[in-house]
Amino acid sequence: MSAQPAKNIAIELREIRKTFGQQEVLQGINLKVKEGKTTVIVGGSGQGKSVIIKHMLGLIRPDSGEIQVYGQNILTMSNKEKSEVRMNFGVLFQGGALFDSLTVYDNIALPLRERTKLKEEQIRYRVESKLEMLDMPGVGSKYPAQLSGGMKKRVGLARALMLDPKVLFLDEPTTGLDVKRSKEIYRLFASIQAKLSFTAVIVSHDAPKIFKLADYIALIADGKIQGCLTPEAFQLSDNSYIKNFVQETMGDIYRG
Amino acid sequence: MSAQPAKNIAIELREIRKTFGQQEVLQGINLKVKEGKTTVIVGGSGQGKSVIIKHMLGLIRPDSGEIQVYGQNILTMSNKEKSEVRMNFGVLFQGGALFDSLTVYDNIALPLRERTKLKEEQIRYRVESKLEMLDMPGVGSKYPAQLSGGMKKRVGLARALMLDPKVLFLDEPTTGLDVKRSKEIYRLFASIQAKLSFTAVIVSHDAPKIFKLADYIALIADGKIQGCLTPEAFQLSDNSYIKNFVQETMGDIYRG
Amino acid sequence: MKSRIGIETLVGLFMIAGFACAVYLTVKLGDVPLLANQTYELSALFSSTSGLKKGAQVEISGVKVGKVASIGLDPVTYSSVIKMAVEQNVKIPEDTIASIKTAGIIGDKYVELKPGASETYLKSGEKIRDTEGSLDLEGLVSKYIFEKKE
Amino acid sequence: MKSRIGIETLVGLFMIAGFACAVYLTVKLGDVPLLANQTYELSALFSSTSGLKKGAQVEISGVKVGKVASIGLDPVTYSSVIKMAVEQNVKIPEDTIASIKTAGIIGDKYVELKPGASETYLKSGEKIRDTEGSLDLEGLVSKYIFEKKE
Amino acid sequence: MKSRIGIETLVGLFMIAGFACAVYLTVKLGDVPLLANQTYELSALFSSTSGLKKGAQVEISGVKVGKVASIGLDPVTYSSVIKMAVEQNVKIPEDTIASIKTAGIIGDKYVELKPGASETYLKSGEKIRDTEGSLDLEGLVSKYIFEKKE
Amino acid sequence: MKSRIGIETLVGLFMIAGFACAVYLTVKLGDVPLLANQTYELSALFSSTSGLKKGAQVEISGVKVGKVASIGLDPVTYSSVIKMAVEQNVKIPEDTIASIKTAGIIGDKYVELKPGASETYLKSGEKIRDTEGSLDLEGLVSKYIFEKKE
Amino acid sequence: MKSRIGIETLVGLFMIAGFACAVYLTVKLGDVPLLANQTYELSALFSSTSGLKKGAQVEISGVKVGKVASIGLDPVTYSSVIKMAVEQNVKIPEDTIASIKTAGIIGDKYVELKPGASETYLKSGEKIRDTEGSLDLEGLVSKYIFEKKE
Amino acid sequence: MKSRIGIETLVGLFMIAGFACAVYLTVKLGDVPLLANQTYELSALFSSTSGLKKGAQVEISGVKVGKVASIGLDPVTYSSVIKMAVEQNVKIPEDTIASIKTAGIIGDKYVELKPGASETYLKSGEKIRDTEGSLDLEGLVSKYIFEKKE
Amino acid sequence: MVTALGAWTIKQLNDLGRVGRFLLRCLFQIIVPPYKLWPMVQQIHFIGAASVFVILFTGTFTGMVLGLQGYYSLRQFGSEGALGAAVGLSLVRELGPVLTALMVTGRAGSAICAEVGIMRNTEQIDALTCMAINPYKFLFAPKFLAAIICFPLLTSLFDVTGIVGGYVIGVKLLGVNAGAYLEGMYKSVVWEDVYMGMIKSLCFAVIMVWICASKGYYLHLNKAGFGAEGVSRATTQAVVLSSVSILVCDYFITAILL
Amino acid sequence: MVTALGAWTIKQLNDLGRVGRFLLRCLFQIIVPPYKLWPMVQQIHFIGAASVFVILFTGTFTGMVLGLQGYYSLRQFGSEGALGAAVGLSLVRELGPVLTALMVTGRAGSAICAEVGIMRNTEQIDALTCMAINPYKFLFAPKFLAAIICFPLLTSLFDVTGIVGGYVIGVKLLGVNAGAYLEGMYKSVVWEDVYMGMIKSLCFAVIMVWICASKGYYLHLNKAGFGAEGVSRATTQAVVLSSVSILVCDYFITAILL
Ligand SMILES: Nc1ncnc2c1ncn2[C@@H]1O[C@H](COP(=O)(O)OP(=O)(O)OP(=O)(O)O)[C@@H](O)[C@H]1O
Ligand SMILES: Nc1ncnc2c1ncn2[C@@H]1O[C@H](COP(=O)(O)OP(=O)(O)OP(=O)(O)O)[C@@H](O)[C@H]1O
Ligand SMILES: [Mg+2]
Ligand SMILES: [Mg+2]
Repeated sequence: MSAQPAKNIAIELREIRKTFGQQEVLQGINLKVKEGKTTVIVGGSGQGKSVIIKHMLGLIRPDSGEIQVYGQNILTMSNKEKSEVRMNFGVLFQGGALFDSLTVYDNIALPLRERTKLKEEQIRYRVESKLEMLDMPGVGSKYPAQLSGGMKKRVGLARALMLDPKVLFLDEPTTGLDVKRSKEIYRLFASIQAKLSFTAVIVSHDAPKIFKLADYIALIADGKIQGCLTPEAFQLSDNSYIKNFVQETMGDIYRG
Repeated sequence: MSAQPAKNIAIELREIRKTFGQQEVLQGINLKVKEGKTTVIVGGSGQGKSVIIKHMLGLIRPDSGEIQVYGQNILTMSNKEKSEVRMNFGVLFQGGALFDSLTVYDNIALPLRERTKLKEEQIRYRVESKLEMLDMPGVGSKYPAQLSGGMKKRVGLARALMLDPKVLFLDEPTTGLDVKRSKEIYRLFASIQAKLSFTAVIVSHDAPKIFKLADYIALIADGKIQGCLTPEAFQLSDNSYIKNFVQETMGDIYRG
Repeated sequence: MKSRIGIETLVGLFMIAGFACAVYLTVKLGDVPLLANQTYELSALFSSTSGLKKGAQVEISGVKVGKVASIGLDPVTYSSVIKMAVEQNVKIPEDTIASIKTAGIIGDKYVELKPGASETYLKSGEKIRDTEGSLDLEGLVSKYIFEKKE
Repeated sequence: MKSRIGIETLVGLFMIAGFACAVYLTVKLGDVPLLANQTYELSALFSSTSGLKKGAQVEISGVKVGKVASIGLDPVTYSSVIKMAVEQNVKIPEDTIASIKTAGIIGDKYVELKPGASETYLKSGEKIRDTEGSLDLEGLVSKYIFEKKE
Repeated sequence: MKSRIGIETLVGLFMIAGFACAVYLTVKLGDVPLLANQTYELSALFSSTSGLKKGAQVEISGVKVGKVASIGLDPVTYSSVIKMAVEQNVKIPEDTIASIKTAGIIGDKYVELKPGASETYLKSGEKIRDTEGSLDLEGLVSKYIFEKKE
Repeated sequence: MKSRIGIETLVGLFMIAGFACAVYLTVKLGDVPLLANQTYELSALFSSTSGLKKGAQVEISGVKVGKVASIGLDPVTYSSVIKMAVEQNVKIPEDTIASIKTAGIIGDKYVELKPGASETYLKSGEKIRDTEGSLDLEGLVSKYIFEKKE
Repeated sequence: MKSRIGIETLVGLFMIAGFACAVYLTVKLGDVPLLANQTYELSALFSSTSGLKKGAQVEISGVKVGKVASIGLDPVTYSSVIKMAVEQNVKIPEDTIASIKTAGIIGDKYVELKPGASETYLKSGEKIRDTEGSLDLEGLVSKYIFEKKE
Repeated sequence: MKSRIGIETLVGLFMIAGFACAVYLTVKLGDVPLLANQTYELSALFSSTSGLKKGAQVEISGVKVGKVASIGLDPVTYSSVIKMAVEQNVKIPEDTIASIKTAGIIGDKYVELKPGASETYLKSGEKIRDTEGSLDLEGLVSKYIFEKKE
Repeated sequence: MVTALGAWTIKQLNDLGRVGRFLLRCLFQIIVPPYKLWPMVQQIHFIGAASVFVILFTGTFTGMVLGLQGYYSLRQFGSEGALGAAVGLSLVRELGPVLTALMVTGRAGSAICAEVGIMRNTEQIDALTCMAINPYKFLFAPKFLAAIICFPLLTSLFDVTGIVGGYVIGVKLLGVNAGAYLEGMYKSVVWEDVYMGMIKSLCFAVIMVWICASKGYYLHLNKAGFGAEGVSRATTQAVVLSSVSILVCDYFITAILL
Repeated sequence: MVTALGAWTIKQLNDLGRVGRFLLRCLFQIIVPPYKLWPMVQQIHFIGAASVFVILFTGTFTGMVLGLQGYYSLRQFGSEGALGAAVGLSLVRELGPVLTALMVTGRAGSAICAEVGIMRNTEQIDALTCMAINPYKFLFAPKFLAAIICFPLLTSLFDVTGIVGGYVIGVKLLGVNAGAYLEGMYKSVVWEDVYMGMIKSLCFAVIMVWICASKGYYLHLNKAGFGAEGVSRATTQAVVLSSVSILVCDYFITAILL
């Protein structure tokens, strides 16, 4: 729990608890996401990373605790206020969440069509430049079901970036991609971040590689954030969970 | 295309061609799987690895070419003969292919129930020992939908191993598992292989780690097997595809 | 998936077919006249219109020439007043006789007009003077039997 | 999934209430007059109302002026007592004759009122004195045939 | 879950109370005969009950007062024995005449009771002595025609 | 998911309920006698059984006592031979008269037995001697009218 | 796909041939009138065609020989004019009598032609002179009863 | 997905053939006798067969012995010619009378044969000479009433 | 025990209320601008145009069965002439709206439920929310509008093909008088019958979309199961519930309007 | 062009033949041992027992609607007494088997198709084949048997509840003579009607399982689409095709047996 007071705080979770059925997934999460920085959340499968992101988006109500987005409590907001806050968000869901009854083009154009009053040519230009940027020219007329897994991730990313959001949430952007493709995604992310300097929350399993991208790394284990540190500090941390994690992901395959 | 004549050949593909719609996926595959050895097939996503395995299993008919399993041509067999050949197979599908209307226990017990005349207690003993072995005691009563992805893989593995098959086909046994779990799977595989010395065909993306397990590695690219070599020979091969593959998977993240 | 134009064509065709059917149902089966003003109204006073329903046919020689537009009770004479909408192109002489008849034995009641020889024709809103109310079959039969007994 | 009482509960209650009302209306009142008080009640004693049903029409000259509200048995005279709800705007003279008739040959029974000439009108709750019960056609026919034989 | 016990308990109690009320209302006020004994049985011997069905109505002056509970054959006289369940509150004098009638021309058969003047009433299980069986219309007609011929 | 025993209970209940309904349909509606041997057979020769169908009722005084088992043509006399299955517990005297009747005006034909006074009863397989065929109403009517004309 | 062109072409040809045959058979041998002109038209004036509907049958001796094509009102005589489409191969003598009849008692009305002895046959468009309109049963019955009373 | 002609094609052809047969049987033959040749054909000339339909029953004493195979018009006498398919095992004497009757009052028409005493039996294709056409009830009634009036 | 009953009651009420609010919100979103035509046209294509084939088929066969059975029943009373009236009345009043609604529910209703359920399952609905797009307006308003437009049209198609089917069987095959069939039908079917049929089909349209869409939309609150199985079960439930509701509603409308 | 037509014809024939062979294989696997009871019991539970509620509901309401409409129609002829006969005949002959089959198709048929389709999609059928287990025996034989057992029972339930529904409306609410209702029904419904209803329900059982299972089984040969969408489309097609086939079959059985 980095104690630096500097920089503005974009999102803050305070003592969030959440139980699904019998299983207490979040047991008091405290996490501050700093503005303009990239925070990476890591942790074992099924530990609650995606659940944390959904809390930040206001899609799940916590059992207890407080969530503040730019200082406003998202839990007490009306639907309309929430809607306004979300105008600033760009989200890549773990499963892609593409609209499978729409073509790739319509998927990416959707936020523009529904939220802006741009003309159809302007939309076309913007969508096509995004597809170009993500190395997928000409797939606009395909349906999500006709894409490979990696292409789906990239379309989701394009949609998330469409309205130049102030806060970007990416849930496992590179899982299921081959090594070459995931490298490309990371490079793209770094370049856009440099240009727009948005706030980013990223969830990833791709542990050693993602460290290069992160400003802060948070490990979730046993329903708690075990630490939110800079990559360097993270690798040297004393916390036994973090120590284990670092060793597992960077160690050898066969112990014996 | 290793030219060693020694050892018996379990499965042989000769000039297999297969077209789906417009896309010619296999453009003349030649591959020999040696008895008692582990052959690993690697290659980019969507190159046709799973399709090769399905050809070996006789689930897909090639457009042209020949498939021999223990010297018999599987394409000209009657349904009954095919059924007999398959008695020796154990298969882990890429998607798991668990029967989601059956419990985990029934899933694993199914081959025993339908193919042997064992009593219910014997079946129970065998199934539970397998679950124990794969570190999943007590999940027998759950349904596949209630399992995490890794557990599904492991249940599929248990089912494949149930009847002590002579030939084992594993399609991406560790994809989607975290680093720790995939290590465990590899260790388990090595120990069973040592005990039963079956023939194995494994498809995997987990490129550097899987090399330790393999007797032969085959790279598929552009619809052809670019080489089927021992791990050492593979890493040193001159073939440009293989060279690229080795460099990509073992190289650095950021080139620039 | 079909193209946008294909879908629009299909939807258009569907809507046209559906509407055609709906219009058929409404006009043919539902007797809703889409073109108004082709009828004029006559009225008539009957001693009884028992069984006659609004919308019943008005016939001359068995040919339909209009229908019953309304049935009301004259509050003074307690007789039944009906208004008929008769087709414009059928002229009704003023000495026409209107009677309530039954179609077949168990059929519906209808109004039969027996045109007279007069050359003066009734105008819209005028009244037919000679009328015969519905036959009280039951009454007749019982009367017939009782009289016989005496 | 906690049971919280809020808007949704209210909406739920409202829906149940609405549905209950629909069911009640359908089952109980069938032909409920949404605006009450437009009828007044007359009663009449018949020797027989065989075939008459609650809700049957009350007609004058074939025009509907009300309906049968209830049918009961007089425990002393064993005759049938019916109550009719007659429309407010129809005045029934006190010397009116009520008879049970059949619509057509196989139709429903209804009550026909034949208003007399009296200028005194019946008030709500009063009784029509002159009545004719339903015709026993079967009886008549058999009587007719037997008498012939003699 | 949480301390909403108050509300939930209240709602639960309310439901139980409501349910109890509904049952009470249904049984007491509605015509639901959870408690039997509201009818008593009379029997009658007919020469013919052709066309009469179990469950047919028993009427006095056209008002339903019970129904036919069973129809059987007297093994000795070969006449038809019917048992009627008559409503408790209707008293049937001992000189009542029971006859089998037809509702309308093609309707169902029913039993009509014509109460006599006697002040002695039939008790449950007793027999109505004066009866008239169903009319054999066909027979009558053929007889009528044949006799004419002679 | 329910447990094995739960499923079996449900399936069992379902099968029982379904079978009960099927049996009801078959026995009550389909008239299939599940318990045989309760009837004995009588035959009769009619001049005409026009309109009578296999399975038609056999009645005494309007009470069903059996049904028509078969209808055939006597190849020599060209008269109609019917076999009736009569209930065991109903004894038919040998001087019984069998006639074909119509239920109501438009109803089905049935066989009516009018038992005589004889104390000798018919045994299974025996023949009823006195019979009356179906009435040819049409013929009668036309005859009636023609004779009148003369 | 592949060089199976042989078989596929054959099957295609076969299908086309079969389809052609089917169409030929349907048109030529079936009664599908793709080619009209198989009927000719006769007209007739009736005093009343009450109950007759467009499309009703035209029969000779009970055999269908055509149908009613249209029913209209003669604006001068107020009589009903019907046009009949009669089958080409049935010749109608000029002294034929056309009458409106009822099938059975409650059946539909139809036109019956009673051919005369003339050897001159009516040509398309000609008129049948002798006609009998529909019978007014109700009128007859009431007349019958009234006359009796006198 | 290549078009291969194999077992599946055969099975497909077989299914289509089966379906076509089912349709053909249903539409064309309806009541097809699966075993032919059990009937022989008789013909008869009637003055009127109004109401008789193809397939109507042919009865002796009310027992079905065949059916009407075809109804046609004799182009010269304008009388109706019917062909009957009579069961092989029923012999029809040559002096048999054929008449068109109505089942009940509103039922279907059928052909009744009244066998004579002759020992010469009709052979297939022969003609029944004595016939009585359908009764024109309506005509009779109107005649009856008119004659009365005179 | 009492508490449990109370909790259960409140839960049921909440479920019902949620679904009720769902309908209100959808209807509200139909009314407020902006109106978009294209999504509605697509839905009309899906619900209406794509159902035409089934409707024509079922209509024809229903009419044929009605004709066949009606003929044999009416023959007993000697009034084959009333066949047109019988076929016309049963189709227009009862079978037309009900069978159309049932068929479309089976075809389009299940697809709507599955589609919305899959959208819920694959977080597409969450994605919509996060993009600040109103799902009621975006997803459901066009469906409601399309259903309201399509059902009466499909019902009309069904009625007409049914009448034709009955005509083919009755008049062409069984020899009923053509005039009696058509004129009898025209005479006995009155505007009230057509009107009742239309009212019914409108109600059924709302019921169908309402139940199918809300079952899909509230998939995550349903304990039916997860993933594909959950969707398939919700779909089954939705189809069953819609069909039952359609029949219940049919009964009440018939009882009230008759 | 001619070639294309030929190819198309052969393809259609093949599709049909494949489906025909599917049925033959399933029926063959029903006959050959070993017989296993438990899978069949499970399927009876799924197809039959789980459908009881819908059937009771639809049955009751169908009966009520029939009672209501029959009453108003029959009253015109003054023969309310024939209500029982009318309700009984329509239910036993026509509506019972058909509506039961349609409801069960909507409920269980769609689920069968989706289940088999998902098994095909997630390679579960391939897995079965690779384990040398006959899918016809393992998957389909129990379904066929269960359907053949369940349909007549469900139809009986439907008929009986429908009759009760008609009784409640006709006798209790509208005052039809109870004796006339029941006795009239007993008299006019004969064994042939019950028999015809049962024959129908057996045919419908086979049709339903056949079409729904084969649509799922041959999902991969169908160009309907991939993944969830393919399954949902195949399900829709299966339900539509079954419903239509049921109606067609109903027509032919009625025409042949009447
Ligand atoms: N809607 C829900 N209902 C019940 N349990 C849930 C729900 N959502 C999440 N869970 C449970 O919460 C836990 C955390 O889920 P979450 O998706 O956050 O894991 P994760 O850390 O994102 O894992 P992964 O790396 O696989 O994405 C899991 O055990 C899951 O079973
Ligand atoms: N049934 C099918 N129909 C059409 N195309 C198919 C089919 N099966 C596979 N393909 C195509 O064949 C190609 C090879 O697929 P395959 O599943 O063998 O890839 P893979 O090498 O196993 O990839 P991955 O690493 O993602 O498993 C893909 O492009 C896929 O689109
Ligand atoms: Mg996650
Ligand atoms: Mg693969």
